[in-house]
Amino acid sequence: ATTGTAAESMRPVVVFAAASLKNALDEVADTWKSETGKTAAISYAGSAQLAKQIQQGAPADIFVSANIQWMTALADANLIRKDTARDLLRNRIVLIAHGRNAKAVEIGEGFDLAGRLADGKLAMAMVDSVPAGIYGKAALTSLGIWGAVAPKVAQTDNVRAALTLVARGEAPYGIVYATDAAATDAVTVVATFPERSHPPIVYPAAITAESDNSDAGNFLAYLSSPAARGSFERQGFAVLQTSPTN
Amino acid sequence: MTLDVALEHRFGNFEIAISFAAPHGITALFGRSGAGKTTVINAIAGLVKPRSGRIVADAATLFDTSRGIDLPTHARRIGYVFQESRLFPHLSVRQNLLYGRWFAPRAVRQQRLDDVVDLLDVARLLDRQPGELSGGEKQRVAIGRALLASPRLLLMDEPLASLDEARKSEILPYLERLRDEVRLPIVYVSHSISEVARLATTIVAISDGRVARVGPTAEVMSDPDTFPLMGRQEAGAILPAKVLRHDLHDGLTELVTSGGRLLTPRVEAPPGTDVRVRIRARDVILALAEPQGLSALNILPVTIRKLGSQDGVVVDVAITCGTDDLLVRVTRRSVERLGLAAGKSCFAVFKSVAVARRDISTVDAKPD
Amino acid sequence: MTLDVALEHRFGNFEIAISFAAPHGITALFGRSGAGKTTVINAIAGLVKPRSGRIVADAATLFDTSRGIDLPTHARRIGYVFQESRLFPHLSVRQNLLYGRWFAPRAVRQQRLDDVVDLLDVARLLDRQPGELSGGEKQRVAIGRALLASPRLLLMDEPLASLDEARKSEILPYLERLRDEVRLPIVYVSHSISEVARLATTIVAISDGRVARVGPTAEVMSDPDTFPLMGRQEAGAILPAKVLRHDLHDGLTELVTSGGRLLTPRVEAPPGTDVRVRIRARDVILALAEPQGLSALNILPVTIRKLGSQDGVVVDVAITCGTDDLLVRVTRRSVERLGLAAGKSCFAVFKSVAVARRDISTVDAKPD
Amino acid sequence: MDWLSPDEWTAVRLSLQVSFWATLVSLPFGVLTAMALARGNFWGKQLLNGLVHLPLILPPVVTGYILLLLFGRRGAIGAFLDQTFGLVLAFRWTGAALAAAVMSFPLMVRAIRLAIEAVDPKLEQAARTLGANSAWTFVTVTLPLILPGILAGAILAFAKAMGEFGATITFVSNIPGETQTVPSAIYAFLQVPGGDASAMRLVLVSVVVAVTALALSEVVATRVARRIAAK
Amino acid sequence: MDWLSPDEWTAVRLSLQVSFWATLVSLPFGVLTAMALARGNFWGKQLLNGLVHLPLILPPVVTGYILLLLFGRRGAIGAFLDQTFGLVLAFRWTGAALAAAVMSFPLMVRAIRLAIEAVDPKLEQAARTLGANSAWTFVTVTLPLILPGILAGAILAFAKAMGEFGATITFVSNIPGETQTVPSAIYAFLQVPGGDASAMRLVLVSVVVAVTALALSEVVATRVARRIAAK
Ligand SMILES: Nc1ncnc2c1ncn2[C@@H]1O[C@H](COP(=O)(O)OP(=O)(O)OP(=O)(O)O)[C@@H](O)[C@H]1O
Ligand SMILES: Nc1ncnc2c1ncn2[C@@H]1O[C@H](COP(=O)(O)OP(=O)(O)OP(=O)(O)O)[C@@H](O)[C@H]1O
Ligand SMILES: [Mg+2]
Ligand SMILES: [Mg+2]
Repeated sequence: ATTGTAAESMRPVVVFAAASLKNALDEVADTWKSETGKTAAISYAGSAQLAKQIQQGAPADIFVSANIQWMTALADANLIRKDTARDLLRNRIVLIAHGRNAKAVEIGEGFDLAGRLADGKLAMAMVDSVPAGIYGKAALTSLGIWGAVAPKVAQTDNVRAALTLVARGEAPYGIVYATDAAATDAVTVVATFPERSHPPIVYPAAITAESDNSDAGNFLAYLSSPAARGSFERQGFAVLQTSPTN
Repeated sequence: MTLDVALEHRFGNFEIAISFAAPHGITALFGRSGAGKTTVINAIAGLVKPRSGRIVADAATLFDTSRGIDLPTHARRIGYVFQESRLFPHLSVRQNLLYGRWFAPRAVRQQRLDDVVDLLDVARLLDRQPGELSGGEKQRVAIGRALLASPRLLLMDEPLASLDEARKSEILPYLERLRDEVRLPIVYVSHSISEVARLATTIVAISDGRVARVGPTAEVMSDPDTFPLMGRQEAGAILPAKVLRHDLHDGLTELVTSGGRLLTPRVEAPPGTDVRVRIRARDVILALAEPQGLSALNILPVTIRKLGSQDGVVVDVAITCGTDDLLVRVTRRSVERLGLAAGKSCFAVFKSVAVARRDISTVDAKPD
Repeated sequence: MTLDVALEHRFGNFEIAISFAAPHGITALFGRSGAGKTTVINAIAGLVKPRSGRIVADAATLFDTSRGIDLPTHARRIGYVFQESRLFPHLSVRQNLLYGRWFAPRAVRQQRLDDVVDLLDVARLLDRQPGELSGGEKQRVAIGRALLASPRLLLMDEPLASLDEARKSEILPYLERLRDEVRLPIVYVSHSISEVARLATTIVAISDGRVARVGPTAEVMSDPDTFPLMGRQEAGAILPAKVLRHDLHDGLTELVTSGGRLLTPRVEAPPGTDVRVRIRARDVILALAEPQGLSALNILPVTIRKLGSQDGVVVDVAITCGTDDLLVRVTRRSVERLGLAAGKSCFAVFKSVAVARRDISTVDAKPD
Repeated sequence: MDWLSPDEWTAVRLSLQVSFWATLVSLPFGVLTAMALARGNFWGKQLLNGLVHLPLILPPVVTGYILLLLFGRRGAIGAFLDQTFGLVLAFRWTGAALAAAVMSFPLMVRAIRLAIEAVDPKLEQAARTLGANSAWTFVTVTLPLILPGILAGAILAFAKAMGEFGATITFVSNIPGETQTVPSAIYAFLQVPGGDASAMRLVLVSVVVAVTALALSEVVATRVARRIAAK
Repeated sequence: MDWLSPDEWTAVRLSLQVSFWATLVSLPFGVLTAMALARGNFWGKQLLNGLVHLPLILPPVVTGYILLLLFGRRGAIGAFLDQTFGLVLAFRWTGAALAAAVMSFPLMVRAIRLAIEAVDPKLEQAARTLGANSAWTFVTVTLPLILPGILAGAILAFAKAMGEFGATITFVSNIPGETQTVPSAIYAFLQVPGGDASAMRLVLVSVVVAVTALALSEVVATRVARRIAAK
C-alpha cells in the first residue's frame, strides 16, 4: 500500500454508501471539498452489495448502510471500527398513491388497504430482503393487515422502482421512503406509517477496519456537522446526531 | 421457338456485347475459357442483369431494358445445369431431383422421375446426400434436377465435362430426343466440338465477349475461318443424308447423299429419316483414281472446289460431293505431289468406322 | 520413383479395394464416374484415411496401417488440383498462386511465378478475387497454385475438363515437360483418352472400386480387352519411333519406326529423339495392294497378326508393322470382301494429318 | 427433491415457462429481423440494427423502464393491447416473457444473421431457376441451411432469458407465482446477510437446467449440421 | 459539450476504456474457445460449453459475486494475480473490464463459433495439401474467412460491455473515476429523486456511442464480406 504524506493527503476518502443517499451525500461531499480541499469518492450501490464487497476487502474508508443488519454483520466480522459506528440518519416510510391529488388516509390498526387496492397492486421493495420492503412488511404486519395485502404486493429490487410503478399508475399504491416520495409530482403521500409500527429506519455509518486514510474520520465527522445537516434535511432525512465540533 | 439475345454488360474492364438470334433447337455457345459464355447464360436465366439488352425466348420477352421488362428468374421457367453442380446440400438426391417439380405447373410436368433416374443411372444414389457423391455423380443429379423441372428452356453449362465417354454417349441421344421430340429449346455451352457438332442446331461462337460467328451448325463447322475457334482436329463438314436401308447381316446402314451412297455403322432410325453426318476433314483421303482393294468402304467421286491457304503444313481442301460440300485436310506435300487444284476431279475415301455413332444425328424435322 | 498404392476403404456399401504400382512418370487413373478415382487421389493426399493400406511414393511411406504410419497432409508435399477448383476466396489470384510457396522449403522452389502465369495465361487475372473468375479461369489458377507449391508429387483430378481445346493443347506439353525434365511424378485423373494416351506412362483402369487393368500406356491402349473401358473411338496403338529429320519446306517430320518411315506434322524435338505416336485404329485403312495416287502419305507394309471378334459390325485387326503392333478397325463387310485373315500381308494406309500434335509425345528417356 | 421450497419450485417452473415462450415467440421475429439485416437494403437499416442492439447497450433497468413506459397498463402499446386483445402484460408472467424476449433478442438476431450471411447465394439462385420465388426459396433452401444458426440463436436466447433479471423486475416486479423467476429469487436471497447458501441452491438449479438445454441443443445442432455437412 | 458533468465525462471515458479492453483482450480467448467448441472433440467439451454460457444463465449479480469471491483481494485467483504479477483487479477499472469481458464472452464465442462452423473444410484441406500445417491453415485460411464473424462477435461484446451493469457493480463497486461506468452512473441517478434527467442524458450518450460503434463495424464487415463474397 502507498504511504508517504503527499500521496496520502491527495487520496480521496472512499465512501461506500447506500444508493438512496446519492443526492444528499453528493452535496455534502461538494461542500466538504470546498471547505477542506479534500475529496470524497462515493460509490453508490445496494447496501448488500457494498457490505459483501467490504467483506472481500474493498478499499472503502467509510460505509453508510441503509439498514442496520448489514452494519451489524460487518461489525460481527470485525470489518468496521465499532468505535466509529453511529446512527447517522433516520427515515420514514410512507404510503403513496398515484396522482397529484389523492386523498389522505388514516392508517390505523386493521385499516382496509386491501380493499382500497381492489385488483391493483401495492408496489414495495422486496419484502424479505430490501430494507424499505422489510420495514413496510413489518409495518403492515404490526397493523394486522399483511395477510390480506400480501397477495397484492408487487416487489421490486429497489424502492425507486416501486416508486416508479406508482408514479406511472401501474400500481395505485406503494410503500416507499418519505425521502423518495417528496421528489415527484406524480404521487401523493397519503399517509405516513407510525414509527411504532416498524423498527426504526436508521442509516448507520462507520469507518472500516482496513481504512488507513486519515481523512476518513474527518469526513465521517463532517457528515454529522451542521453544514451537512441541511443537505440531508433537504432530501427529507432526519439527522440523528450532530457532532459538536465544526 | 426462337431465341433472341442482345445484351451488353461489363465486369471491371471486361466488356461483353453479345447479340444473336437462334431458331428452334439446340444453340451451342462455343468459345475459349473466359469468353463470356456463362455470362450470357446467366443473363438468360436472370441471374446476371445486363446493363442493357433484350432477351426473347419464343414469344416471351424475358428481359428488355428499353421496355423495362425484367422477368424474375423463377418466373422464366428455365432449367439451368450450372458449371458447378450447385446441389442443395440439405436435401437428399431424390429431393434435389424433385425440387423443381413442386413449382412446375402440373400441366407441364413432362419428365418422369423414373425415366430421368434411369437415363442418368442415379437410382443407387437417390437416398444419399450430395456431400456423398463423386464429381460426376453430382453433375448427373444436377442434370436430372434441371430436366425434372419441366422447363420451357434448358440452359446447360458444360454439363458433360466431368463425365466419362460412356456416360456422355448415353446422355447425348437423350438431349437429341429432348430437342426433337419434346421440342425443348436448349442453350448449350461446351468445349467439346464433337458434342457441339452432334447436338447443335445453331452455333454461336463467342470470343472475348463478342460474337465471332453465328450460324447453322453445318455452315459454321465447314467454314475454314472458324477452324481456329474449334481446333483444327475437329474441323469437318456436316453432310445431309437420308437413311436408305439397314443391312442386317453387316450391321451397316446405307445412307443416300447428294453425292452418292454412304455406309456407316448402324443408325437407329427408320429408312427415310433425315440425318446429318459429320465427316471430319482429317478422316478423308483424296485419290486421283478410284482405288481398289481398300478396307475403306466409302469412295465418292468429288470435285475440288477451292484450296485453302497453302502457308502451313496442311491445306484445307473444299470439295463438292454431289450438291453438298465436304472438307478434306491434306498435307501441302500431298497437294504438290498429286497436283491438286480447283476444278480437278478425284475421289474422296473414308472409312465407315471413322463415322462414329456420335457423328450422326437425327435432324430436327420441323425447324421454324 | 515409384508409386505404390494399396488401399481398402468403404463408403456406405461401396467398397474400394485398389492396389497398383507405377513406375516414374505420369500415372493415369481412368474409369467411369463414381469408380473411385477421386477417393484414391484423396487417400494419396491424406484427405481420406483408408481403413487399411499402404501408400509409398518414391522411398517415402506416406501411409501404412500395418506400421501405423499416417503422414499428415501438409507433410506429404503433394500438389493437388482438385476436381472443383477450391481457390481461397479471401485471397487474390496472385496470393492464391503464391500460397504454397510460403510453405515450400526454399531449396525446392522450382517453378517461377512468371513462367506459370504465362503458361496458364492468367496475367490479366492476378489482382482479381476468385469470385470474379470464369469456370475455366478458376481451374487454371488452381493448376498454377499446385504447380507453384513445388510438390514432389502432383495429383490432378480432371484438371483440364473445363478448358477449351486450345488451352488444353498449351498445357499438355507443359505437363510432359514436368514429367520428363523436372521428373515430377504425376497422378492424373481424366476421362479423356487422348489426354491419357498422350501423357500417361502407366494407366490404371478402375472400375467399381477395383483395379480393372494396370500397365504401361502402350500396352493397355492396344489391348482390345480394355476398349470397352475407353470407348471404341479412341482405341489405338502406340508406336515407338525416333525423329529422323524435319522437312523445312513441308513442315513435316520424318520418323523411323520398326516398320518403316512415317510422316507426321512437325514434331518439336531434335532428330534422334525417341517419341511415341498414337495411331487410332479407326484412322488406318488396309489395302491389299500398295495404293497409288492417294493423298495419304503413310503407306506401310504390314502382316495381319490376328482378327478380333467378328460378332459385331466392326472387327479389330491386330497387325504387325516391323516389330511393333498396330491396330486397325474395319467393318466386318470389309473383312469379308477383302478376305482378311491372319498371316495375310497387306498395306496400312493412314494420313499424316490424322496424327495430331497431341498424339505424339516425347518419351521419358530414363524410366526407373 | 425437497431441498427446494414450494415457492422456489414455482420460481423454477415459471422461469422455464417464461424462457420457453420468450424464445419461441420471438424466434420468427428474430429470423425476419436477421433476414432483413443480412439481406435487406432499405432506408433505416442501420437504425433497425441499432434498435435491435439497444437492450444490450442499455442497463437492463433502463430497458425495463422503457418497457414499462410502452407496455404498462398506462403505456401506449400496453393500453392498446389490453383494450384490443385483452392482453395484459404488466405484472403477468407474459410481461416477464416479453422482457426476457426483448433482452435476448439481439443475441438471437445476431446468431441467425451470421448463419444467413454464411449461406451461399448460389444455392438460392439455383432454387430460383427451378421456379421457387423468394418466399419458397427462403422456406426450402435458406431456412433449412440456417437451422443450426437458428438453433444457436434460440439456445442463446433461452439461456439469456433464464438469467434475465434487471429488466424483468423493473417491468413486471416480483410477484411470487406470477413473475418471480429464479433470478429474482436469487437476488432476494443475496440481499440479506446469510442468504448466500439459499441463493446458491437456486443458482445450481438454473445452471443445471440451462446447461441441460444447452447440451441438448448441441446434440440437435450436430445432427442437423452433419446432414448438411459436406457441401 | 458541457451538458455532462466532469464526473459523467469520466464515466463515459471509463466505459469506453473498459469495453474496449474487455473486447480486445478477450478476443483471442474467444477465438480459441470458439475453435475448440466448433472443431474440437475432447472430453469435457460440453462442460466448457456450459461454463462459457454461465454468465448468460446466471443473474449478473451472481456472476459479479462469483467474480468477487474469485478475483477479489481475498479471492484465490485475485490473491495469486496480485502476488505474482502485481495485478489487482478488485475495485479497479481492470476489474470492470474483467466483469464486462466475462459477461460478454458467451456472445463473442457464439458469433465466432457460428462463423467457424460455416467455413468450408474443403478450403482448409486445400491449404493442407499446399503444405500449411494446422496452425498455418488456421492463420491463413480459417481466420481470414471468419473475420466477419470475429467482427460480429467483437461488436456484440463491445455493445454488451457498454451496457454491463449487474456484474460490474457487484464485483468492483461504483467508485467514481475508477469503476463507475456509464451504467453504474445511470443506476445511481435512478436511485434518487430527480435523477431521471441526468440518467437519460447518460443513456443517450451510451446509445450514441454504441450505435456509432455498431454502424462502423457494419461498414467494416460489409467490406470484408464483399472481398470474400462470391465463393
Ligand atoms: N462421403 C461419401 N459417402 C458415401 N459414398 C461416397 C462418399 N464419397 C464418395 N462416395 C462414393 O464412392 C464412389 C467413388 O467416389 P469417387 O469420388 O472416388 O468417384 P470418382 O471415380 O472420382 O468419380 P467421378 O469421375 O464422378 O468424379 C462413388 O460411387 C461415390 O458415390
Ligand atoms: N464477377 C466478376 N467480376 C469481374 N470479372 C468477371 C466476373 N465474372 C466473370 N468475369 C469475367 O468475365 C469474363 C467472362 O466470364 P464467363 O464466366 O462468362 O466466361 P466463360 O465463357 O463461361 O468461361 P469458362 O469457359 O472458363 O467458364 C471472364 O473474363 C471473367 O474473368
Ligand atoms: Mg463458364
Ligand atoms: Mg472424382
